[in-house]
This record gives sequence, structure tokens and C-alpha cells, in this order.
Amino acid sequence: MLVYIIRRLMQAALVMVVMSALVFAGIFMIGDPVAMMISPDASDIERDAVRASLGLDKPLWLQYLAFVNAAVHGDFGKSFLAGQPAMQLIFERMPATLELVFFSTVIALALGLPMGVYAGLRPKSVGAKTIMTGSILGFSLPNFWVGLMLIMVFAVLLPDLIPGFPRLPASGRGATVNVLGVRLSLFTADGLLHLLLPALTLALYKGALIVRLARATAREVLPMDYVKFARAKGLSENRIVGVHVLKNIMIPIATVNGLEFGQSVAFAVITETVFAWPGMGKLLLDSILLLDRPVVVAYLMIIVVFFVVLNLLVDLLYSVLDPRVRLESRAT
Amino acid sequence: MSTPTLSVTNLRTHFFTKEGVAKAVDGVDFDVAPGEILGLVGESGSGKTVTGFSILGLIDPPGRIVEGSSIRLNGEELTKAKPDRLRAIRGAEIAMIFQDPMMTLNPVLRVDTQMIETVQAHLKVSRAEALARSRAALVQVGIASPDERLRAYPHQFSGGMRQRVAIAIALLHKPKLIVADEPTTALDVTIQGQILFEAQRLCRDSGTSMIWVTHDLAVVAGLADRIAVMYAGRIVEIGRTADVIERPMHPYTKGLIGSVPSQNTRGHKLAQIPGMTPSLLKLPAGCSFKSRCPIAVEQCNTMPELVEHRPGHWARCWRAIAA
Amino acid sequence: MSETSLVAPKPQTPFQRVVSDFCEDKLAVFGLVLVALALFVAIFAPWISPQNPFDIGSLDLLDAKAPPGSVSGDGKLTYWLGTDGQARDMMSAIFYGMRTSLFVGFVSVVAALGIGVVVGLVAAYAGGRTDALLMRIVDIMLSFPAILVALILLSVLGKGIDKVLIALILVQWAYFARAARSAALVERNKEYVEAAACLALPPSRIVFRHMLPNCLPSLIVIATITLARAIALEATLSFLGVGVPVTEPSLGMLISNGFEFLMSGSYWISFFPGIALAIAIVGINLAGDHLRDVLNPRNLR
Amino acid sequence: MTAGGAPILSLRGITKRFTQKVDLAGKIANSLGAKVRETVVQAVSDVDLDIEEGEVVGLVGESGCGKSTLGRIVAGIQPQSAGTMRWRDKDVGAMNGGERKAWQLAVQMIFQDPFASLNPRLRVSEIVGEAPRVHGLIERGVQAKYVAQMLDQVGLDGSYSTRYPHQFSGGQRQRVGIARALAVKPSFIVCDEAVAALDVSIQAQVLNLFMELRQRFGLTYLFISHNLAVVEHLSDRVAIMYLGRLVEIARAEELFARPNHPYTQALLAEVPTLDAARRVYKPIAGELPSPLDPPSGCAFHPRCPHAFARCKIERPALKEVAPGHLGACHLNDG
Amino acid sequence: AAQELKIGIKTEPSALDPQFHTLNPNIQVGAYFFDALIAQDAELKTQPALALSWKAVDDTTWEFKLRPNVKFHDGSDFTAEDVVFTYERIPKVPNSPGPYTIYTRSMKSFEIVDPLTLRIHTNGPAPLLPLDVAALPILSKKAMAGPAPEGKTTAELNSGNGLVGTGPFKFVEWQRGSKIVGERNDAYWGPKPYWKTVILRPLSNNTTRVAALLSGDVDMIEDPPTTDLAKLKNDPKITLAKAISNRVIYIALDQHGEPPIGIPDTNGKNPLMDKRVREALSIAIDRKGIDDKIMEGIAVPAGDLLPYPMGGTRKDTPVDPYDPAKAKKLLEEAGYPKGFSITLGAPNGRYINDLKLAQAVASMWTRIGVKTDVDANAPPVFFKNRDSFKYGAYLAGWGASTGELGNALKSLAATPDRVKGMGTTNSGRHSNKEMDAKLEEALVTIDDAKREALLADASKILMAEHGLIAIHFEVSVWALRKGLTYPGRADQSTFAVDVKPAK
Ligand SMILES: Nc1ncnc2c1ncn2[C@@H]1O[C@H](COP(=O)(O)OP(=O)(O)OP(=O)(O)O)[C@@H](O)[C@H]1O
Ligand SMILES: Nc1ncnc2c1ncn2[C@@H]1O[C@H](COP(=O)(O)OP(=O)(O)OP(=O)(O)O)[C@@H](O)[C@H]1O
Ligand SMILES: [Mg+2]
Ligand SMILES: [Mg+2]
Repeated sequence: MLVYIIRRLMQAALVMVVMSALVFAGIFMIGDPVAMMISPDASDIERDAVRASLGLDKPLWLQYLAFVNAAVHGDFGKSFLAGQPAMQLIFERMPATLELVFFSTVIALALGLPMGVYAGLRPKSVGAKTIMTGSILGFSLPNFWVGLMLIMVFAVLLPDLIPGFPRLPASGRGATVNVLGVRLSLFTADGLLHLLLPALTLALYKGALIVRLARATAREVLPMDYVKFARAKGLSENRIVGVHVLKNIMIPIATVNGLEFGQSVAFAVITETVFAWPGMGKLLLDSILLLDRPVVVAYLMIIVVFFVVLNLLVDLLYSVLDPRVRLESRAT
Repeated sequence: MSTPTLSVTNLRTHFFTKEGVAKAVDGVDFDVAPGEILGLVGESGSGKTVTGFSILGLIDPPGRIVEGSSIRLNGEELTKAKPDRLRAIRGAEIAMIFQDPMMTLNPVLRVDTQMIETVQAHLKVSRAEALARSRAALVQVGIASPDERLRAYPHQFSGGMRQRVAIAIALLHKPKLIVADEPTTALDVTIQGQILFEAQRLCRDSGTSMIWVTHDLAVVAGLADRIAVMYAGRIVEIGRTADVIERPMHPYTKGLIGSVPSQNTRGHKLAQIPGMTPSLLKLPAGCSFKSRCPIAVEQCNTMPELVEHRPGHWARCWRAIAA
Repeated sequence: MSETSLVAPKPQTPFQRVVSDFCEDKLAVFGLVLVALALFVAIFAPWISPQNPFDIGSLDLLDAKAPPGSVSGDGKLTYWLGTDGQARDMMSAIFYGMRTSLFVGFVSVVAALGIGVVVGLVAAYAGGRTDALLMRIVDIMLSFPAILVALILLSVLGKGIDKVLIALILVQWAYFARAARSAALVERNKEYVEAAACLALPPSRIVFRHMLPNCLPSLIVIATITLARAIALEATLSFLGVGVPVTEPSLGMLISNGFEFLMSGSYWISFFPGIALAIAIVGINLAGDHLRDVLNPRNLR
Repeated sequence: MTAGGAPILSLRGITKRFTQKVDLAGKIANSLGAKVRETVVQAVSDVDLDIEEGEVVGLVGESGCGKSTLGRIVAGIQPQSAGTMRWRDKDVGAMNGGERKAWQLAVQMIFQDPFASLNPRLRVSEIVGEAPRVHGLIERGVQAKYVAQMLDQVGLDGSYSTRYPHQFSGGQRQRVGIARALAVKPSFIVCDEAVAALDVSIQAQVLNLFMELRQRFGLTYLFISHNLAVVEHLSDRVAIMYLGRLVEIARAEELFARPNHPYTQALLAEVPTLDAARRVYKPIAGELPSPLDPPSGCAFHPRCPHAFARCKIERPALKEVAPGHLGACHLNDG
Repeated sequence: AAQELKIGIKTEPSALDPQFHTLNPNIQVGAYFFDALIAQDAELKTQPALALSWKAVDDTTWEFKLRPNVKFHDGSDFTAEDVVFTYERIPKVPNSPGPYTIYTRSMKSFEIVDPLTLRIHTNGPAPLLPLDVAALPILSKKAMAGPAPEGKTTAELNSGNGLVGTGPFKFVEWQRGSKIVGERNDAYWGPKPYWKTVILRPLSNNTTRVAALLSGDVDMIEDPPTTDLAKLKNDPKITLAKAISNRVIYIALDQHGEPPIGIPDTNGKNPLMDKRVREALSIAIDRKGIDDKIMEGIAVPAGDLLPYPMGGTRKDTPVDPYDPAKAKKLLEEAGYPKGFSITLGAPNGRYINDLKLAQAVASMWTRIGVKTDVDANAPPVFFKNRDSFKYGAYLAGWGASTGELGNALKSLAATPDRVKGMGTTNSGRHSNKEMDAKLEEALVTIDDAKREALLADASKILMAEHGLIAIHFEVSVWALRKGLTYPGRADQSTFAVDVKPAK
């Protein structure tokens, strides 16, 4: 286990080094951060001064070495744009993103799992075909489009057309409470209300994925001997589906969902933009477009660590769900 | 003979597939007496497993037990039983052991869970009591340190141990009948010996009847009281073990016996049955073995009946005695 | 010894079997019809479109935002599906958009599949350090935001569909590499691979002639899903301003451009491209879904 | 069997270890106080075996005892960790490219699972004809004819060459596998449980085929099986393997008549025979121990009815107990 | 709640430190909490704020009389000390991505005559010093005390520590990405804001912003997208406020010489060097049509770089008429009867409808034979390409924050000169010595009337030469829920002080 964690961390460190180098090169190639940020009135001399003060006047590799050196000492640089430590900016935003993704995962599971299992149990039924066709739309509609549609329908059109229809908030985060120093909106009614539309937007894609996965695994598990053996033992259908089948389905679902959780966190960008959700995805997007390199680098560092931790958790969960798995042997 | 535990008459189980109707089991009759072990032998695809599943009412669509079939357990007609009643019978009065011990236990559930749920599916007992029963069953099949084993997952067991757990599960409710579907085919000789040993002891001690399905005559030769030989969905010969092995009447049975390698066959060519099992979808009229039969005659174009040619020794062949 | 009595199964190639099995599902055939329709429109867009939306010289701003069924200012053209804010005939734009979207989707997925398969198979077969190295590269690709990739490419290589294509390929190949690797790991342990090794066949032959065809079916199914994703991703890049050039709009871009008109009542600018996209994607996946069932190796028995 | 002369294949001290090394991460963990050790599975230990040209040697043992691993080493699919293998009196490790290829093609393997061992996506013509073509044994143009000829040799109709494996029955598939091996003109065939998955009636067909091919081509076989009846039927000599080691080697009649090792004796007691007399089974106690952590001394001692103190401490060596009959048991000394 | 105003703003400030980053959102939000000595009114004319009056004592000295009895939010008095502290802090702010030194570059030294009189000595004649001063909100020296060289650091100010001004609102909190909250300063020296609380919410997506207004999430938004204007106009629950802005949308044409950039089919000749061609391109543009169809009426066709009556503009500036026939003739005269091909660069998402504008222009140019290909890119890529002269023509915008032409001419049209800071954004490299001379003279002329006359001359030369093609001035729009009014501002800022309930 320990070996496993260490191996993972070593790989993460490697990935981080490569990743940060790529970001340095990438941003350098995209354009000049100073040109993006400075007042257009500024003269060339003033521009050079800013470049020097941000350390952008040195050759790229020197800048990178300076970054690595500082990073080793725990300093991942200050945002060009905000002048504050990039890590701090991201950590400020992280809870919002995490709760959004978490909530959407819950929604996706709650809706997707039963539908998927149903479709797996009765693959030929009309219900199953409807679910499966619907799920195609779920993951093929662009995220931004779904988000904007939901806003239009639930925040504008329906409340306007139907008197008394509750008007869902279209944007932003609701009231927050402080839980152990972290601002969370998950525990207030207003907060949940604000969460609803963005979470639904994210959940649509995930839910569609879960439906498909659940169906596919259900179809794989159902013909297994142990299911038939459970029948031969005289178990009730409920127990067979609810325990024997479901527990096996949960393994891929948990794995994929865990990994998707990471993806969603990393790339909730669009949903956050559409819903003006103050999460770190939006921060990333703004930072990329303004070439705020320290934030982009720091963000990707965090994401790498996050992925590692998440992978670890997924593997742990995996070994809990599937006793056949021993962590050491799955070390890749 | 006392009243049979199980009495199967004219069992026909057909699969209605898109290619046509596969008559996997087509008119099977046999009885199993209390405490008796019936060996059900036949080559792959001859319908042995389907027969077993039919008895437990576990045929999945597109398969169906056709009207007119009868399966009686101690006189109770199972083909007409309600689903709930069937469920109550399964695991309690008839138990089944599957071929592949690696696949019959759910890999993600602990052994105790899988045993306790079986107890509780048929008896309203507390968890503790169910656990005690499970423990007792494990002891019965000769598993050492049962408490530890109960808390383990199937993958921590060897194949033979798993098969013994499966047998223990089958024993939980002291069933009247156990259908064992090739339970040793996937196992080593030494482990097979252990399983055969358990099975034998069990029937001797508890009077449970057993149907032992296999394609290897040698396995049942030393185990079964009677042997039924199946071919293409029908029983072609049935009788006491010694009769069937020593004085087989059906050419197929003879072929089977001849193809078993042994000391005496060293250096010789094994007898072999030419050709292959015909497709169940388009069985030829008459005896389905006729195309492979060395002694087939014109008469074989009509289906022979299962006839008692010697006392307790039946065969489905026009030339049973001639052979 | 005689094998003549054997009932010979029809010598049907897997392909024939797939085709005949496939045609059994009405829904899948319907999906295929939709795909064919979309492909037809995409391929023949230049000949069946009433207007060439790329020829900006032919656009007359006065015709902008004409509702469906209006006639153009010069009376020559009827805008059956209306026009957008640039006076582009929506129907033509959709035809051309379908062309761009499907092109981008297909090419990027096929290319990503190709790269991913090679990387995944090599990683799985070679194992050890090669495997670890390749998979770390995959990790990096997977955590690299698509928009950053797109921006870098656009700025370094300039604007163009090909750049978007490269971006999409870069973003997607890693998924295939992972999937191919896990499929190949399963195949690698099968006895036929050992048999090939025993026949002293060269490793490249074992990987690409023996393992690859057995990994492909599951990958193709992933590919149909990824195709939908790729089209959606391209739309998203357009939404963020780093997608295809405006002069060669994709369906995704039409939708995202038209979206702002939705509230003002000019629904058709976003609605019809949306329908077109849905038709294509649903079609591809209905067909793909069933293809998965048909290609399932268990059905091969 | 040729008396005298060099054996076609000669194994000396063949050992196969599957090791999971302690990598950098493990070392770091160890420095943090963890106890990460190399895990070693000793699948095959110190096997000495000579096989004469034209001979059939049966290899018998329980599941997991290392039979397949030894078979793979012999077939050149896996390298051994220690020991030398001589092919026609040449050290395989020291062979040059051409010799190596000749050896690899000369030793072929037939696998247990007739479903998994044929590539489901290749036609029979390719399965059988690919290797000879790639290795330049035949021209592309004559491949079809050659494949038909090979199929004919294993009793299949030449017209089957356009079929895919799933269109065959198990026995037919196994024949295709045999044709594939024969196609590169081998002189030595490793059969790894080649009939275990087949029905008795089909098994007989395949066994007959093996015998026939042996006569026709003078093939040498290493016949791996846990089915003693089959081995007895086919083999000239039999080697018994227990937990990676050979515990007994003898001519077949000798072995079945006078088994030396307690394990062999127990095995023989288990063999089901077509003997209609009702038998009382009395199994070997206990399970096969884990190769990860093999028992000390004689690996069989925990299950052996005759075990005594020495068996726990000292491993018995393989010694001649009768002419051509080797056994590894301390009882032989007393 | 009553007296709470929620505003959906387009861009969130990068910092609340009013000396950190010269970014419009920063400047805008700074004005909620701080005042400068001088304010700019809705037309960007200077108005007394913390200074009651100011005058040039001589060519290099300005004197400011400060407003008495002004209190900071913490209750302390405002004096000249604070002003000097504020100005002297500017160069000390570290890591500023857009330093405020561009406003202090002409300042040499400060002289506190008495607590309410301040003199600023300049490096040379600095006619625009009052405008510079207007960009510099005054901090409280006392509240800003801190160990860092600059006193309170930017990070501290962002968290509200030291964020003490004299402005109409007091700072309450800033949740990055979510909202900035201010509370009415009841001791404000000027007209008190109506709103007890004001909340600024960054809603950068256009559609989201409109939806937020329609759904009642916010009371007011900046910059509703043009496509929604028609609907908003007809919505009984919404009112619109408009004001012509100081932002001109223009096209720069590459005039650096030959070979041309992005014009492949003229055998190395640069047609854009020819005034007739430039004129043709200008009159090929149907500004009225663009205004109607693309801008939905929120643009004013432009013939200059700033709208009248801002400093230096002429009342009767002509707008180039739409005349494709004449354009074709001009091309023919210039020797391009078949036209030529050109690439028009444009940013995507920087200015209102920038991409659509570029497409419309391209379509119009193509119609006169100049086959135009639009190369629209995300802003960072666009700027990089523009600054490295990759475009034969590009569309961009310029908002002269000073509200006078000097700023625009100096940056966009003057011959580039790194040392003098001229032509910093003149990537078309138009150059006209005559105009340069007029402009340079104007930049050192203290007398307002004289300076503006010089600027008018300079711009007349530029526009006659068609050195740049001005397309239109953006009209800024605000959408408010019915019952609120906003007068609008030329600098596109949204000031909650000026939002009032309709009578
Ligand atoms: N679900 C099904 N659909 C169609 N046909 C089926 C189905 N299940 C079984 N069959 C057919 O029924 C026949 C009998 O199958 P069964 O499994 O009983 O054979 P078996 O005697 O147990 O063979 P084996 O020794 O291989 O286990 C086979 O030919 C098989 O093809
Ligand atoms: N690649 C491998 N890595 C690690 N351990 C292995 C590997 N291959 C085989 N082993 C181990 O080596 C031992 C011998 O395996 P092998 O497959 O040779 O046994 P076998 O006698 O052929 O068994 P069976 O009868 O089940 O086929 C087993 O314990 C197995 O787990
Ligand atoms: Mg069966
Ligand atoms: Mg093996």
C-alpha cells in the first residue's frame, strides 16, 4: 500500500515537471501576457518595465528554472493578474467546484443507476430503448448548450409562462455556511437552489455515461454462473438484482465515476462559465485567455495531485468493492 | 422400489431461437430413488445441463418446458408450480452444484454472506443461527477452520475448496435432491477424488438423492447406482451401473466406453465414434444416432422407444439386443 | 476418419454475420438511415445547397435574420430555414456545417483511434518501462485542458480546420490509448498470442495482425461515442472562440452562434442546426450501440 | 525411441522464478520503515530431463505445479531463469540467429483451450499458413495448397480453410491447432493439456490423431496432462511433478505398476476407471501448498501419509530406484 | 431587499487595490470606494471631486485646492498628505501587470503648500495632468500604514484590509468570482447614493447575464448582447439605458511599405499604400447597414476617433458615405480593376460583435472585388499576431479614457517611436509627418482651446488620408429592471451612485 502510494507520488512528480514545462512553453507560444494585461496607453518602455518586474524578460528556460526552484520550496508563483499566490486563488475557488461536481455526481448516480440497471434487465423493452436513446443525447449535446437551455427554460420561460412556477436562480452561488473554514453552499436551501441547474447540466453527461455503463455491466453480469447459482439457491429476485448483480455493477461504476469525477472537476469550465459559478474551472478559463501563466501552472499542478489522490481513492474503493484486487499488483 | 424422490416423465425443453426450435431435451423419462445416485452421461450439447436446470425451473427465455412434460418431486408437480413455490423449493428441497467452481460463487460477496442469505431465504432464523448452520455445513464437507473461511472471499479459496463451499451451500437445507452438473470436470484428479468422496458420503449418510451429470463415464462408474446415457436430447440407455458399463446395449454407449483411454488401451487406437452430434435444430427423422451408428438399419429411420430389454436396463435402440 | 457427416455451418464470414445480425434491429437500421442522410448532405453540400455560405460576397446583410420561408432581397432565393445574423441561408449553412462537423468528428476520431491504438498496443505488449512511460504521457494528455491545447495550436499554427483537428486528436488519442491498452492486456494473455509467439512470428506482426483485430471491436464502439463527444467538443471550442474558422462554420458553431438569438425570438438560427446535430449523433449512436451488441465477441461463438 | 545417442532435448537445472522486484518506490517505503520484500514464485525448480527422439514423455501433476511453465520454456515461449536447455546437443542459449529460428520452429506447442488458442479473427488459411509463409518455408502462391495439405493431415477437409474458428466444433478446432503446429514442420511437440477440454468421444479422436502423427512423422512429444489415464494410454515415459519439482520419472508401465513416490501412489489411487464396481474414494489429504511459500524439506510432506522428521528438513534428491526409474523420496534410503 | 442593488457586471476586477492594474473593471469598482481629486462626468469632462479647483501655475506646475471636511470611511480627515502618499505609492506597487505609473510619468515632485493645497511639479508641460489625476483614486495614508514599502499590500487591500477611501460606498466583502459587496457611505461628501447595499456580480457570459436580469437574479446588467436588445426593449419589466461611448471601432491598414502582408496577388505591390485604395475600402463599408443589422442600433457611424463633442473633435466631421460603385472606380484608378485578396484580422470576443463586424466588412469588401478572408482569433492570439505585424488589415477598438483625441491619435496613428511612446498601438504603421507635427505640438500645449484646435487639425489630416478606417462608435447599453434609471456614461462604466429609482 505504502509502496503503491509512493510510486504514485513519484509518477505525479514526474508528470508535474513535464506538465509545467509544457505550460511554460505553451503560454509562451500563445502570446505575450503583458500585452494582454497592460493598459494600451503604455509605452514600450513601460511595457518592458512590467515584463522585467514579472520576470518575463528572461529567457524562457531561465524562467522555468526559477519556477522549479521556487516550486520545490513550495512557492508556485503569484498570479500575474491578481498579484496573489496562484495556489491561494485556486484553493479559494476549489470548494465551489467540488461541491458542484459532488452534487452532480449524486444526481447522476441517483438517476442513472436505476435506469441503467433497468435497461440491462429488460434490454428489449420500450423503456430500455427510450432510456438508451435518451442517454445518447445526454452525452452528445454540448454542455454549454444544455446549460443555457436549462437557464432559459427554468429561470426565464417557465416562470414567465406559468404563474407560480418556482423560478430557479440562473447564475452564481447561493448563501454559504462556513464548515471547518470552508465556505459551502450545500447546506443552505438557497445554496441548493443555486446548485440545481448547474449540477443538472453536469449530471446530464455523467448520468448518460452511468446509464450506459450500468446497462452494459448488468448485461455482462446477468448471464454469469453465480447469478444462476443465486437463483438455484432460491433467493428472491430483489436480492439477486439488489445484491448479487448490483455489487458487481458498482465496481466499474465506481471506477469510472471516480475518474470522471476528476475530469469533471478539471473541466467543469464550461458549466461554471455559463452559470457564473465561482469555481476554479472558470478561473482556469479566464487565466488561460489572459495568459496568466502562474495560475494555469498552479492549477494543473493541483489537478495532477488531485488526480493522483482520486486515483488512489478509486483504487482503494475498488479493492473494497472487489476483494479480488490487491493494490500492489495493480500498480501502473 | 419405494416411491421415487424425483420422477421425470416426458420432459421436453425447447429453445425457441431465431434460427428455429432447438429441442435440447426432447422426451426424457427417469426416476431417482431416495439415496440413489443417478449418473447422467452424454457428450457436450446432449442436453444434460438443460435437464438439470429444467428440474430446478431455471430455464431462461427463449427456452421453455413444453406442455405435457412432468417433473414430480415427491409427487408434487413442479412444471405447474407457481414461481414463489418454485423459489421455495430451489435451494431447500432441490439444490444444484455447478460445473465451474470459479464462477459459481459471487466474487464480491464474502462466503458467510452467500451462505447466510441461502439459509434466510428459506427459513426465518436469526443471523447468528444462520451462521451456525453455515458453519456446520462447512464442517460437514471437511473444510478446516470454518470460522476463518466464512469470513473469507471466494478468491481466497482454491478451486476444490470453492466446490466444497458450493456443496456446503447445497447441503444447508438438507435437500431431498442434489443436481450436480459436472462438478469435478474443472478440477484436478486429487481434488476430484475429494469431491467424489464427499458426495458419496453424503448420499450414504443422509439419504439425499443425487443426479450426477458428467461426460466422463469413468467418473460415475465408481460412484453412481444407475447410469443414464443421453444423446441429442433423449435418454438412449438407462440401467444399473454394472449393467450399463459391462453390458451396454446402445451403440452410442458402447462407443463412449470404447473411447475411454486406460491401461488396456496402451499402444492401441482408441475406439472412436465417427462424426459429430447432429444439430439440435434439424434432427433427422428417426434415431438421431443413426448417421454415426455402425449397425444402423432401415428400421432406424423411425424413432425407437425406450424399452426395458433386461430387468431395470432400458435402451432406445432397435438393435439393442442384436448388438 | 470421416468428417463428412458433419452438418457444415454456412461458410459465413464475420462480416456477413455482422451485417445480417445488424439488420435485425429496426432501430439500428433507422439510425443507419439517419447517418446515411447526414453523410449524403455532408458530402454533397456544395451541390445541393441553395447558397454557398463561404462565398461571403454573395451575402447581403439586408437579408439577415430572415425567418424561415422568406424570400431574399433580390427575389432569387427562398430561405426555407431562414437566415442568420450574417444573412447566410440556414439550410446551406447546415449542409456545410454538417460537412465540417462530420469531417472534424470522423477524421479526428479515426486519427485519434489510430494513434491511441498503436500507443496502447505497444504499451500493453512491451510492458515494463515502455508501458509506464507511454501511460504517463497519456496521463499528461488527459489532464491537459482542451482549450489550452487548442489555443496553443491556433497561435502557433494559425487558424484553420486542420488546427482544430489536430487539437481534437491531441485531446482524444489518450482515451483510446488507455482503452486499447486495457483491451490488449486481456488479449495478450490469450493462448493465441502465445501460439503466435511459439511460431516465432515477429512481435510487430503479433501486435498488429493478431491482437489488434481482436481489440478493435470494443474500440470501435468507444469510437462511436467519442465521435459524438468530438463533435460536442468542437462546438465547445467554438463557443470559447478557439474553434473552426467562422468562414467554415460547423454545426456546433452555428448552434453556439445562434444561441444568442434564441431569446430574441429568432429561434431558427440555433434550433435547426441543433436538430441536424441531434439527427447525426443519435443516428451514429443508434447504429453504434447495436453494432456493439453485434460485434460482442461472445456472439462470435 | 533410439537407444544411445544424444537426446533430442536435454534439460539441466531448469528453474523458473517469477519475481516482483522491489523498485525505487519500494526502497523508499522500506526506508520509511515498511517491509517490502521481493516476492518470488518458484514455478519450476531445478528440473533435469532428457527426451529421446521419437519418445512420448508424459508430464503429470496437480494444477499450478508448474507443468505449463516448463512446457512454455521447452517451447521457447518463456526463457528460463536458470539452467541450460540443449536442443540436439546444442545449448539453446548459445545459438546464433539461424539456429535459434530453426529450434523455435522445430518445437511447437498445442494448447489446452481450443477456443482461446485460435485467433477468432483469422481464417483457418491464415492461422495455418501464416507462419510458414512469413518464415519463407513456402511461397505465397502455394499457401492455399499447403494449408489444404496440412488440414488433410489432421483429418479436416481442405475446403474448411476459408472458415473462421467459431465455425468449428471443439475437436475440429483442436485439429486446426495441430495443423498450425505441423505447418512449420516441427520435430517436437509440447501438448499442454491438449485434450483436457474435450469430450471423451472427441478426446479419443484427437488422441488417435496424435498417435498417428507420431508414427508418420516420428514426432517427439512432451505430453502435459493431469489425466493419468490419458498419459498412461499415450506415453513411453512419465514424469510426475509436484510443486515445481520432478518427484518421479519412469517408463510408463513401470510407473503405473510400481509407483515409487507416495504422491504418485496417491495420484494413481484417484484415477477414475471404467470399473463398474462401486468404489470407496479416499482422497489425498490437504490442498496443494502455495508456491509462494513452499514447505521446507520435501514439499509433499504435509500431505504425505508416510512423512517422518527428515522429510521436514531435507529435500530428497531424485535417485534411481530401479533401472530407468527415478524417485525423490527419503523412504527409498531407508 | 429594499435599497439593495445587484448589478451584473461583465468582467470582475483583478484586484481591489486601485493602484495595481489599469484595467477598466478595476477602475470602475475603485470609484465605488474611492474618489480621485478630479472626476470625469458622463461625457468624460473633468469635474471637481476631492479637489475643488486646479490650475496651471506655470508650464510645469499644477496647483490643486482640496475639498475641506472630507472624511475617509474610517472617520479620519482627508488632507494633501494622503494625496502625496497615494501618488508616491504608485511606483512601489510590486508585480503590477498594468502599472499606474502611466499616469504619474509626467509628475516630478509634490509640494504640500498647506493641508488643503497641493502643487505638482512636472517634467515638462503636462496639459493632460488633470486627466491623469482623475485616474488616481486617493488612499488613506493612515489606513494604508504597513510594513511593506508600499504600505498595505495588494493582497491586503483585496481582502479589505486598508481598503478605506472617501467614496460613496464602504467595502464589505469580496468573494472572488462571486460578488463584491459595498455599503452606503452615509458620510459621503457628494450626493449620497440611494442604495444601502450594492452587490456587483461578475456574469461574463452574455446570455447568462441577460437571463440573470430576466429571472430577477440581478437588477441591472452591463452590456446586454445586441441580439437581445429587441426583446429587452419590448419586455415590460425592463428598461434600457444608452450612452454613446468613447470607444471607436476601426480598421487599421498595413502601410509599412512593400512587400505587403497578407496580399498575395499584387506582385509584391502594396495597394494599401495608395490613398485611393484606402478610401475605396472605407466607402465600401455600409456603416448604416452594420448599425442596423449587426449592432441593432447601438452604434453610431464614425468619421473620427472620438465622438463629438469630446476634446479635439469637430462638429461637422464627415462619415465616409457608402458608395460601392465609387469604390470600384477608385480601385480601378489605382490600378486594381480586378481587386486583390486580403486577410482581415479580428479578435473574437473582445469588442461588441467584433467577429460579426469583421465578417460583414469582409463581405462588403469582397463585393467590390477585394476578396477578404477573416482571420478571427481569441484575443491573446489576435494581439500577438497584431503586434508582430501578421495582418494586412485588422479590426480593433480604442476607447480614449481621457476623453480627448490626443490619446487616440498618439497611440493609433502617430508614427511609431519607442522612446517618445508614440504610435504604441499603430500596428498598421501608418505614418504622416504633418500629422505627427500637429499632434506633438498639441501634446505640450497647456491651453485647452489651442490644444483642441491642434488635435482637430491632426485628426482631419488623418481622416482625409484614410490612414485608419473608423467604422463606428459603440453605444453602451445597460438593461435595468423597470423602475430604475441610469444616465449612462461614455466610458462604459457602471456606477451604482447614478442608478436611481424612477420618479
Ligand atoms: N439459451 C439457449 N438458447 C438456445 N439453445 C440453447 C440454450 N441453452 C442451451 N441450448 C442448447 O441446448 C443443447 C443442450 O445444452 P446443454 O447445456 O444441456 O448440454 P450439456 O449436455 O450440458 O453439454 P456440456 O457437456 O457441454 O455441458 C445444446 O445444444 C445447446 O445449444
Ligand atoms: N507470468 C507469471 N507470473 C507469476 N506467476 C506465474 C506466472 N505464470 C505462472 N505463474 C505461477 O507459476 C506456478 C505454475 O504455473 P503453471 O501454469 O505452470 O501451472 P500448471 O501446472 O500448468 O497448472 P494448471 O494445471 O492449472 O495449468 C503457478 O503458481 C502460477 O501461479
Ligand atoms: Mg452442461
Ligand atoms: Mg497449465
